[in-house]
Amino acid sequence: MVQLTMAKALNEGLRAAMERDPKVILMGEDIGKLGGVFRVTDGLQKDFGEDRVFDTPLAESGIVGTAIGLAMRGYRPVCEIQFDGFVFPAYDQIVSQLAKMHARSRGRVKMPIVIRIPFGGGIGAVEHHSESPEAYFAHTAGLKVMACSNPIDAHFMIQQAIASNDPVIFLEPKRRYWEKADVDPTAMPDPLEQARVVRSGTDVTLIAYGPMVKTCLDAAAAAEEDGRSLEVVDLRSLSPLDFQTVFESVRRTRRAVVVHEASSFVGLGAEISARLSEELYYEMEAPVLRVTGYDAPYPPSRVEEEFLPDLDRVLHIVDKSLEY
Amino acid sequence: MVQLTMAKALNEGLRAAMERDPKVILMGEDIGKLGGVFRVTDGLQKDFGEDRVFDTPLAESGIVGTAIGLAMRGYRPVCEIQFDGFVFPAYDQIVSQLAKMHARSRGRVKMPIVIRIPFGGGIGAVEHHSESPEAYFAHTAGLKVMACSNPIDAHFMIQQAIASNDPVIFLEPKRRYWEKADVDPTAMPDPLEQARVVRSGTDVTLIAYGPMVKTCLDAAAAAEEDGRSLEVVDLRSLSPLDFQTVFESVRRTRRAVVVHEASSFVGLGAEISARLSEELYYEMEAPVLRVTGYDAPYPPSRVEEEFLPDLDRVLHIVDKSLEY
Amino acid sequence: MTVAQPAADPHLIQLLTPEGERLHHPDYDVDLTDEEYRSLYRDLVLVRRIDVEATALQRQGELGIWAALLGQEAAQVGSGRALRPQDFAFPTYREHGVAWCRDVDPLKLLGLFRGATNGDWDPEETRFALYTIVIGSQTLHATGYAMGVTKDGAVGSGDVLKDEAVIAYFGDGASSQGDVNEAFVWASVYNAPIVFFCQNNQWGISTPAATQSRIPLYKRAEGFGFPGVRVDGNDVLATYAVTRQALDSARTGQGPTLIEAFTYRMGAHTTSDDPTRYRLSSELEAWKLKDPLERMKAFLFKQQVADASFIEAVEGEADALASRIRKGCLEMPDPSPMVMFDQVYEEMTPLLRTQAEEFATYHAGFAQGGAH
Amino acid sequence: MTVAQPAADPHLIQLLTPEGERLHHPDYDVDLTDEEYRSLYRDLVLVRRIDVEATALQRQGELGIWAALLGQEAAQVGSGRALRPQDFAFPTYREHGVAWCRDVDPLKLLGLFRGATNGDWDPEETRFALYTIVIGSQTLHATGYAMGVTKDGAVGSGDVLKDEAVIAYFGDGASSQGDVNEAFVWASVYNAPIVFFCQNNQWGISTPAATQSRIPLYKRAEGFGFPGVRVDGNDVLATYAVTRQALDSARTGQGPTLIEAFTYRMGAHTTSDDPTRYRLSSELEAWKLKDPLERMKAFLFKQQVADASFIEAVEGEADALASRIRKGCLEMPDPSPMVMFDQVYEEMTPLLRTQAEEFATYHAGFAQGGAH
Ligand SMILES: Cc1ncc(C[n+]2csc(CCOP(=O)(O)OP(=O)(O)O)c2C)c(N)n1
Ligand SMILES: Cc1ncc(C[n+]2csc(CCOP(=O)(O)OP(=O)(O)O)c2C)c(N)n1
Ligand SMILES: [Mg+2]
Ligand SMILES: [Mg+2]
Repeated sequence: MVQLTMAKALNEGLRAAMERDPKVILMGEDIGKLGGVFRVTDGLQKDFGEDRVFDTPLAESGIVGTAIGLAMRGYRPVCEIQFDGFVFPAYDQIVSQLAKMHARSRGRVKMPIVIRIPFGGGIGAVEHHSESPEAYFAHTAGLKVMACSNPIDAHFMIQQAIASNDPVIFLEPKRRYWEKADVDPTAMPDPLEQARVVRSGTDVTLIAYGPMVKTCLDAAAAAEEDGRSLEVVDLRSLSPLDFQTVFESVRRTRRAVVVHEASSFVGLGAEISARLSEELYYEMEAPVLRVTGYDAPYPPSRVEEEFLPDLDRVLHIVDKSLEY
Repeated sequence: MVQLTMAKALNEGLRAAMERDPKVILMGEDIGKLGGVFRVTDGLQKDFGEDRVFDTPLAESGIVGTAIGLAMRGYRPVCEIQFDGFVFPAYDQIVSQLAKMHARSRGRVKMPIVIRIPFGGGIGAVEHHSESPEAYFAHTAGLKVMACSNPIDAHFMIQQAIASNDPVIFLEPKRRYWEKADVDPTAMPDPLEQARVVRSGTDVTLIAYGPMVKTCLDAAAAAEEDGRSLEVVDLRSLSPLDFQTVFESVRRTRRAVVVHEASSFVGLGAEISARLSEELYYEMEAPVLRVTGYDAPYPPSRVEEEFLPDLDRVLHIVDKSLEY
Repeated sequence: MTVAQPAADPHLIQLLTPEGERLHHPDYDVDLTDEEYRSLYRDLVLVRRIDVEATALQRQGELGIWAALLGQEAAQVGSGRALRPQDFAFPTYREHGVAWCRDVDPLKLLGLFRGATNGDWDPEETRFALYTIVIGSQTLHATGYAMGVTKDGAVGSGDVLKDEAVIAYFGDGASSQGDVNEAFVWASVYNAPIVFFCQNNQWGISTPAATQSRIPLYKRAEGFGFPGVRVDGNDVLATYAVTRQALDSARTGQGPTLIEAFTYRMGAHTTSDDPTRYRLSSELEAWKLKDPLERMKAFLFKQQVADASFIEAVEGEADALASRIRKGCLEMPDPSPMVMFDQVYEEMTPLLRTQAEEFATYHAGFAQGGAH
Repeated sequence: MTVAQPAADPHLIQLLTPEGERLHHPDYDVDLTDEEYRSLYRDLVLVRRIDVEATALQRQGELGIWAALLGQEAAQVGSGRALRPQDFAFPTYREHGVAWCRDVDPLKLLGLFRGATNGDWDPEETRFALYTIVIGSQTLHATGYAMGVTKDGAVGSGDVLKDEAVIAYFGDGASSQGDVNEAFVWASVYNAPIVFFCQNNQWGISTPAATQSRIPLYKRAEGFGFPGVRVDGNDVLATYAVTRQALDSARTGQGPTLIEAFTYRMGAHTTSDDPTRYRLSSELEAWKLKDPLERMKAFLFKQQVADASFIEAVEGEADALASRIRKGCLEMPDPSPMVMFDQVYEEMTPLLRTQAEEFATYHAGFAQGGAH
């Protein structure tokens, strides 16, 4: 049991995956000597060599495109995209090539590729450094989309993502990189594609992932003082989405609020809302409500705190849910 | 009043826009002498010259990226993307540059750019020629997303899109290019961002856009024979989405089914469902149901008819809605 | 716009004139047995016949579309035969001649254009990737694959029968795509064992090559620090020689080469296209004089490597092939709709399982007359 | 990896040695008045001071981040001053020296890095586009703008005071992006009046230029059929001369040029970066000997164009500028949160209006103590 930041927990997870399988390689911008701008790959080039951990030219389509070729050759590339806002030059390779390869080849060509993306806001960054692109990937059949919310999950989920033969978009909540937890690397992790109830409650279910899980846990703690009991579900896997766990929770609480940083319009929250009303129509006592970033480009960082859902906004919407 | 195919109605709309404003220019692959693979720009290079209608090198990021520069210079570029599946190399320019320019420049830099995309399936094409990418754009703040469903709308909406100072993703249902209607070019069109009830009914509201409007109208006609009265709303504008019109309709029918070719997971249908339950929670008698393409890559064309929503599937889900 | 004439270009590598005269080149040559010369000719003929038959089947409604290779047989057979068995090829959607050289059953190509499959050959087994339709994207896959070859140490051992090389096909139009240029960056920086094989067939649908580059395309490589050569793509011998050398250069660790095969798309872009809208028939007529099959036939006759009976035998083979294709196409079963669901992921997700089950139930309902 | 030494490169255009000796070059020269020489020096000093002050403000928590131009002053001032008033520049995020030449208030740059705005200057008025962070994307915007210049007939009239040119800035790292290479395709095919100005500062964060290209970057242009030149980017006179000539070539209708300004990023990539992790201090020491300010100062003294009192006066100006910047930064108001909503579209959409109203109500609730 060691106390690790999320960044370090990912680093250790990558290390374990590389030790386990010599075909695992890391590629991306500035991941070698620098160890990545968030130091997630710190020390790995030193220990595994430039053949297995290498800096690429500055072009994201090139990163993902060559990773596809490397996967065809039997490698298991883990690509780092430096920031969320820089994944879009690779969008064609991801959506039209990576996502479809398994289906179009009738399963003959596997794409065991992980694309790691530090995502989300809240770190005072300039433009294009605080995006939440998950809906773009979740809507794409053939991709799996994961988001870790704490060091323990980060450590195991990255290893599970690497072990998966399907392509995984692996979203890391960059503003949580420095949060710490005790990680037992010998523990048995939950299945990668399973959501988890991270706090039990009876009145309303908060559904979140990545950076907003902590926000929801904080909100639930604050609500408790006001005598309201909130359950929190950490989705972990955004696609496929573990609706069973969500349904079970909402069956109990009969109310749900989805929280994410991404814009609301055609976001993950919409899907969860739609599915909940399709499945639990007679069981819910309120519509699913959403607390999200606004339907606007991410603003200059001096106002980002107003853009992002926070504890107060979550509780405000919880109140609304309880009014039904 | 002339009878025009949708392709020709668009062509006449482009012509009218070009006559009205000398800053309107058309650019894209094979739009000049060839007139585009669907002939939508047929004859326009001949009549307006190579300076205003020009073939570009084969690179979509280049098309949209240079269009942005041309717009900064005062032009109003209309870009043709040859098929839906080829817009993704331009995704970064669209999502990170085009969509954000107005906001980031505090309105100083206008982006009066239209990106025309023939979209959707049903024409027996090979891979990447039958995609429905609307959710990717609708989720992006700063873009407007339009889909025409008939020659009359096509004719006017393309002109309105060109007249707009906001960037517009203009989706043309390629399998409807050859459907005909009487177009009166002197008529007064509805506002661009307004949805329209295209068939009145009392039992269930079908909500659709682009290629699926006709499918829904056919379904409504068939349902009538069975004594069910379906209302059909043609959204026309997917973003911004005219929820007023949708709400009014569903307030009357109390039931809604959304139909689109795109996959369901985090698609437009999810958003419409979520908003309807947020707004009309006490007024609906059934959950919003969805009839969509499956959550799989578009299949080989010999099975596309099974993939796409059709009249029977729509009615099947209408039945389900009525069971609540 | 006028298209440059290959013969006039001193940089064009040619080993066979349009009239079938054998030329010699200081840097490139081939020394093939008579049997090999005949075999190349046979390939050209059979490949053209596949193409003609597929075009006819499309006209009869059996295929949704067909992208003809007419005119590009030499570029494809020359480069395809230059591959050693261990090499890996990444095609566009027009490399039927290369597919032939990789022993991909032509019916698999037809299956794709018929809409029954997305290709359905085994890329690993045939060492021939699936066709790629999004222009240029496969050049990055090829480069990554080649980087993997280097990582595996399958390069530069000195054993050309073991060391591997990769070839990436693309067109003149594709040269403008960001991906292709990124592939050039990657390949040169990592010194990857790859040959970029650009078939400049003068047109990208209706767009002339001059809209993609104002200088000859083979020169693009210079800007990235690796060699580029222009070969007469209608000359199967020159194409073979140049490609073989470039592949061997790659496999021996000397890095990438760009080959521009200067050729001509004699047919329409695809069966959906109408080239009369954008090019003059005189251009086609001029290129007909450089037909890749005719010149090889002339060479065989001139060198007395083959006689009329050989030509006839090959025609007979072609006829048999054509009828096998026709029959196979007409008999090709439609796929089960369940293919939509079953290979999206390694294991079906719950959502897809539900959709597949609902689909099955719904259609079972139809079968029982339960439909509307 | 060792970085090539500029002095050793015969292709490097230099008009001023690191020691301040004036060189002459057959193709490029400048003939400036003493006043103009002094003015260039003044720019270098002021621009560096802006940079130093901003770096200090970031250290004190007043800016979220700062991307220093330290070491690149000559490349930026030389090219920025070469622009004619009608020209249009497309920067990256590091062109503070060019911004200075375009009369963009340095406080606007600070506002961006503080997170108060996304730049907030008027691109049209300053003829300086907003900073671009997604690497390379602005090169296509610049190319499109230049195509528009051609369409407007504002090229090749023979009047250099009227005809327009465009300059696109980017880095060595950016040269690998598809967009940049597509911009080269477009610019050459349309013969656009544009100068591609690549500051090769040897590093893209921690990645050396050799990971982007195995040959000198200026040669990239050859592959696209337009000229490329390498200039000593620490030499303000050479940069000025080469850029002026390339811009005038563009404005007279001779199409694009690629300039590689060979320079060095003397500081960290940004204030978030730690270059000790990836480069040797000896490299920095070697480049310090080529400092762009020192060599210009040496030249001024050698030529007796300026004396100590001028230097002192410039320092005084720099001090005043620095305190104006500091004061302006500390006093800079935070934006109203309503900026999130009001310019997403030309007119606010119903959805945004609802969100803005809810936001306002919600915060009004807080103000009245209505929060949890
Ligand atoms: C990214 C992308 N954009 C557009 C298309 C549509 N398209 C198909 S083939 C083609 C022309 C290709 O020209 P070239 O690369 O010269 O190959 P050729 O067809 O001549 O063999 C175009 C524009 C596409 N398939 N992919
Ligand atoms: C598309 C994209 N990918 C990655 C980044 C992150 N990033 C910011 S600066 C930089 C290096 C840029 O190097 P170069 O082009 O040489 O410019 P320099 O910073 O040296 O001025 C990187 C990788 C980005 N901004 N955009
Ligand atoms: Mg071509
Ligand atoms: Mg650099």
